[in-house]
Amino acid sequence: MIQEFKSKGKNYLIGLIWFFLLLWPLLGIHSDGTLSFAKAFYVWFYIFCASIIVVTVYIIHKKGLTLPLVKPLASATNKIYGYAASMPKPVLFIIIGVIAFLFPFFTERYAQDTAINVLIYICLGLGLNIVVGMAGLLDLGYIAFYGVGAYTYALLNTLYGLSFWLSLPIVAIFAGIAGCIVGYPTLRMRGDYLAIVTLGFGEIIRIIFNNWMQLTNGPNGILGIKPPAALIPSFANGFSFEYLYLKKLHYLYYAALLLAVFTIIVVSRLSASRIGRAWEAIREDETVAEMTGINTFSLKLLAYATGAVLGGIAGAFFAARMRFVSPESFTFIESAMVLSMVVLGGMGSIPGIILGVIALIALPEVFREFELYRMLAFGASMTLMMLFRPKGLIPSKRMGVRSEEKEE
Amino acid sequence: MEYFIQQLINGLTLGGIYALIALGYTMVYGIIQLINFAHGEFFAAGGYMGVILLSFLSANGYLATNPWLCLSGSIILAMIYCSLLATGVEKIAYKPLRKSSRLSVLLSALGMSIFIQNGLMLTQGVYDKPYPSIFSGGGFDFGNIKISYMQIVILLITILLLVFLNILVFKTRIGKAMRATAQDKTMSSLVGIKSDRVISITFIIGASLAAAAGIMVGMYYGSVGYNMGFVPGIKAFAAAVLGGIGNITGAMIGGLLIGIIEIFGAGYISSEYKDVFAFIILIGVLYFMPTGIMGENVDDTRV
Amino acid sequence: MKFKKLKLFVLTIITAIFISAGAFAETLKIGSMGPLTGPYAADGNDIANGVRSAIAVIEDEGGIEGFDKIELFAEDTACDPRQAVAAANKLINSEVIGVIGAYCSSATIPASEVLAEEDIIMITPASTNEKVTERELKYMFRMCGRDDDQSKAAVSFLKYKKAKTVFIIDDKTTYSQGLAENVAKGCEAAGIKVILHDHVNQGDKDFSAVLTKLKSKAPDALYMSLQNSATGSLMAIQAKRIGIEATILSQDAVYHPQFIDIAKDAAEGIYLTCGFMDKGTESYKNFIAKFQKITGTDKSGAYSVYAYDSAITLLKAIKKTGGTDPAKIKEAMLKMNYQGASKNISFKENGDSSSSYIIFKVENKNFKNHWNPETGELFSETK
Amino acid sequence: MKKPILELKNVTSGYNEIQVLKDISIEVFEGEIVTLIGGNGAGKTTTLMTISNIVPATSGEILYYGKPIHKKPADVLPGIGLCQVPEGRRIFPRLSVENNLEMGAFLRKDHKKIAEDIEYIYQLFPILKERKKQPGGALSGGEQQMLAIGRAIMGRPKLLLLDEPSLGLAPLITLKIFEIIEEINKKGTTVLLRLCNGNGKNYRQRYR
Repeated sequence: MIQEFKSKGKNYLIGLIWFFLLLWPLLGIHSDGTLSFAKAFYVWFYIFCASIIVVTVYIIHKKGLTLPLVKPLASATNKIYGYAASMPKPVLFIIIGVIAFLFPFFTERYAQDTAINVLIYICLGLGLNIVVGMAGLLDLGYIAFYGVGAYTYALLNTLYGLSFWLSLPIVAIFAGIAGCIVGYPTLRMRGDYLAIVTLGFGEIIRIIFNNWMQLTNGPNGILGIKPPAALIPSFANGFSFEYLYLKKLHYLYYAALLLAVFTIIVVSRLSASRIGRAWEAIREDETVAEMTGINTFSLKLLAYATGAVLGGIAGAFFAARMRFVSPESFTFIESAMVLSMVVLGGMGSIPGIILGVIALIALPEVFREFELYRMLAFGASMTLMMLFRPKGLIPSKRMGVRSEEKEE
Repeated sequence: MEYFIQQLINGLTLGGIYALIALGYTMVYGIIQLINFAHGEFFAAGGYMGVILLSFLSANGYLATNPWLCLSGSIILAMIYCSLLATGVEKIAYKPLRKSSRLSVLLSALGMSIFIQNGLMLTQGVYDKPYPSIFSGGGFDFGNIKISYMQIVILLITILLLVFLNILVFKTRIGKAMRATAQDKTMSSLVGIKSDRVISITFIIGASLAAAAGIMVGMYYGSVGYNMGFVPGIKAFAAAVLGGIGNITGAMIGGLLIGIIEIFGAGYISSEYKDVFAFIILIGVLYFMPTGIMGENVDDTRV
Repeated sequence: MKFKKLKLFVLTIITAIFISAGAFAETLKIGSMGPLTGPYAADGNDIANGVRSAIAVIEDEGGIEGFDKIELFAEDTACDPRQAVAAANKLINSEVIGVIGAYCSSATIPASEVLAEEDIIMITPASTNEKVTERELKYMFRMCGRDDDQSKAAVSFLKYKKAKTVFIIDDKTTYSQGLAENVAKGCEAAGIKVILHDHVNQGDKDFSAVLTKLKSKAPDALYMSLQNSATGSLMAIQAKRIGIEATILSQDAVYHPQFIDIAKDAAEGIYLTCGFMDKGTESYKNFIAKFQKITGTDKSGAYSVYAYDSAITLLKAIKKTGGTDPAKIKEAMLKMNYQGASKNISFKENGDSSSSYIIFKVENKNFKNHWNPETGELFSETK
Repeated sequence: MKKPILELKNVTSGYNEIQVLKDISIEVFEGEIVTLIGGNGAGKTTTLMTISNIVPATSGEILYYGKPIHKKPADVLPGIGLCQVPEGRRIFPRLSVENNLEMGAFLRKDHKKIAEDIEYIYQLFPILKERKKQPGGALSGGEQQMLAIGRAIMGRPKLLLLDEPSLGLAPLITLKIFEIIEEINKKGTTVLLRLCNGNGKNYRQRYR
């Protein structure tokens, strides 16, 4: 125990010295030819204190001294988990559904806005999950389909005046075609070759959005997109339905909720189906899957297309909500964010991905207070979360160990 | 014709820069099959260290009296700095995840990339930093064709590094250990290779290369910015894949190719679509040669 | 008589209560938006610092009656429409009266739609795209000039320089491309031949290909329309290295001290269009003093001055109306006509302010007033 | 009494939550050939991996020449004469045959002797000499097995752990490989051999 502590302490000390060595040149060497230590030391000291506190808490926790504090909390959460687990699934869904339904009634617009973002990203995350989590194809350009969806709706709406709900099937077709176009040449590739090719496709589509002036209006984006409309019951003159554009945030929230629920149902049905099992077989071992009679070619293409359709629908809603699209929303970092949500939440697991989305959308919003430190904290917490939960927050139960990863 | 040659020189220079970054990228990839997103950030950190040290020296007047000594000293210090940074990042963010799925490491790398980039921004400010200008000027004129000294230096250094790395990997003891570790970590520890140390050394070499590249690029373009690592990082990744990831010569060829395609695409067709040309060629090459131009070193592993 | 005195007494007390109640309750909240992270973080921070300087100046002057404190909520848009909308919603939630921002036109436009729903005044210090004010939003103002005005100044300068051919490069942002297109149109109309209108991408560092192309066409002038001053300096350095002799004209986004810091010798002799700023005025001196106090440098970009003026205008209007009713504030702003730090400030009905573009020239590592398109005359050396 | 060269005392180990070895004890004396046999999944491979500390022992002691080695990292063991030919051969597929052999002597510094040893291996397995420039991955299964054994011998082991050297090989080659194991053993290397049931029947007697 003491031995272990000694080596840990040594590592910790080395870590602190290492950190100072990295920090000082950045803060202490000035271009006017002077050296200073105060500022670097000051920053370092802050981090030193913070880390001491964290480490102490960690040690105390490890030794079990926090048990009296943690125990009631843990037992309480366990109880809740127990209740939730013992409850029949429909009841659980109804409770979550009711909470989701009532959400706009007791929140302000900022929370609603964030909630809409969360719902859009749930659609995106679940769509990407089909490609990455279920079929095991690393896709770094997923946001392209989101963009295709957004632009398709934007153009249909602004040029032909098609309404949101009518556009959705067309959006789905276009996104599906885009998925096949991206999917087809990549099917021969594996692993990181696939990664760079999908990344390349993502960039190509963004550059086309940015440069095809006649169609997309380039960097200026497309303005004046109509939000989704709905028949709202109105009681003003007796009872009638009123055709209304959903401009108010809470109406939009319900539309987003509808899409998210739709996506969740699609994905959960898919994962329970033959196709879902075939995808998972491809993920675990493509060669064996092929030998058992799975048509890997068309199924991989199907995975791309399905993922793209879901992404495209999310994109159409994004365009309808923003009432404005421009290529800047579809950069590589967005793809990386969606991928992070999927991996962080737990590949292949629907509740996991929902949690992952909430975590990654909420984090930057929480850190918004820190302004400049926001992205710094975001990057650090991304790494930390991976270190502590490498399989994701809620790992999928059906994720096997790949043969090639077993022993190393 | 003059136009063609000038564009070719431009392309070779840009390609040389990509190749410089891609060399480190591909080495790290080769050994632990990790797309090290933070590599671009090591490159930026190297560029910043160059600015910090050179402007410090120039303010003290050393730069004017002893330019070459100052430059080489700065490059060495920046290399050491980036090595420190890289080993630390490796120990903190990659090593604990060695047994997890490769996507977790990928995310961890992405997190580190965001962290370092913003760390640089916070400590060094959001403005680009200018390099002292004494190295960037000068060049040869052949009629209308201009070749600056920096362009020659970049190409020379890339070729030198390529030779040096090939010797290192294929002829030396550590190189053999690297290759063995890359192929089979368990077995290599059964024959007595300390694979953790080999991986650290690979990171150090990769980061030193990135640091040198950062200073080169800083001097060539005249400035460094905190977000300078991201785009070249992706291009270098593309270059490494194009050449056959894990293959050192391949990375060099891939880098040069991407640079030349970009420049010719911009020079002859249209500059706003130049990245499209680069990526289309990449996709096309990979479609017909799914393991890159130089092939080799593909483990049949997926996500 | 006695009754009257009593009445007066009661009235005084009531008034006193009202005034004191007003004095103690309120913090005046204003917001700023701009890219605090990402490639345009430099300009975003300039905007936030400009607003901070304005608040400091107003507070030094005794603040605003009815409010003890002016608080700034600086939000990050990262130049991304989605984040801009989120930031706008956050500002709405913080109950700000007005917002200074945003920087990129592509962030300003969606954010302004959200803010407009809640009748929050928005003054953009930097988005020059015509669409910003052409959508007839009620509370949308613009402090900087418009793309079309700036391009007019640019074209008349090219005419003055007797350029026959011009090569245009833009970096494909709403701002730079809009401007470049206006210049191209203006040039055609003025009989200057546009040899090629080429584009580069945001974040590019290597322009050797397009500059080589330019050199082979040997135009009289290069119009360099870029959103980022650092990109501008990279292009200037490479243009010099490759031996381009054309007159180089750029615009206000490049008007930033770091352009000269980085480009050094290569910046010499480059022309820029930018709003005329009389650095001798009292307001500018006020601004720069505060700016230096806050940031530790007196090198301010073009947008911090506009942001400063926007904030001052907003705060002055609030002071004048004594309340937070947006309609009244708008009215007060439309009536305003005073000498700001950047220019003489007065708003048109659609929310645009005047443009006062002149040509600057980089000389001896400084931006010098060079030529006035209004009068067609050179500025004298003393200015 | 002679001291055992390798001694496992109540060793427990396993992968993550799955405990594979429970309280096993083994003694191996110098000059012996000891065979581990057992059914599928009995933990033979895990035993060898635990001795080499690829799979760490969770409790118990492993003594080598009387000194505990279960805390030492795997990569120092070849340096003190404990080499393993693991299950599935694990040739470095993209290194040449010769490089593979050199890797076996990674911790040795005596270049002259290494060259001699390589020649010795080529004598044992002439086929390897013919293919010395080819990458390891291009060899057939039997050749790879020879290469794996040869690589382990390059470390000049005092104790050689062999994991199923005959798996999937033609009977003739198997015979040849066991002859060579015998020869190495006579030269003073102790061998701990792991066999599957079926093969074990044929050879157990001979090597007892």
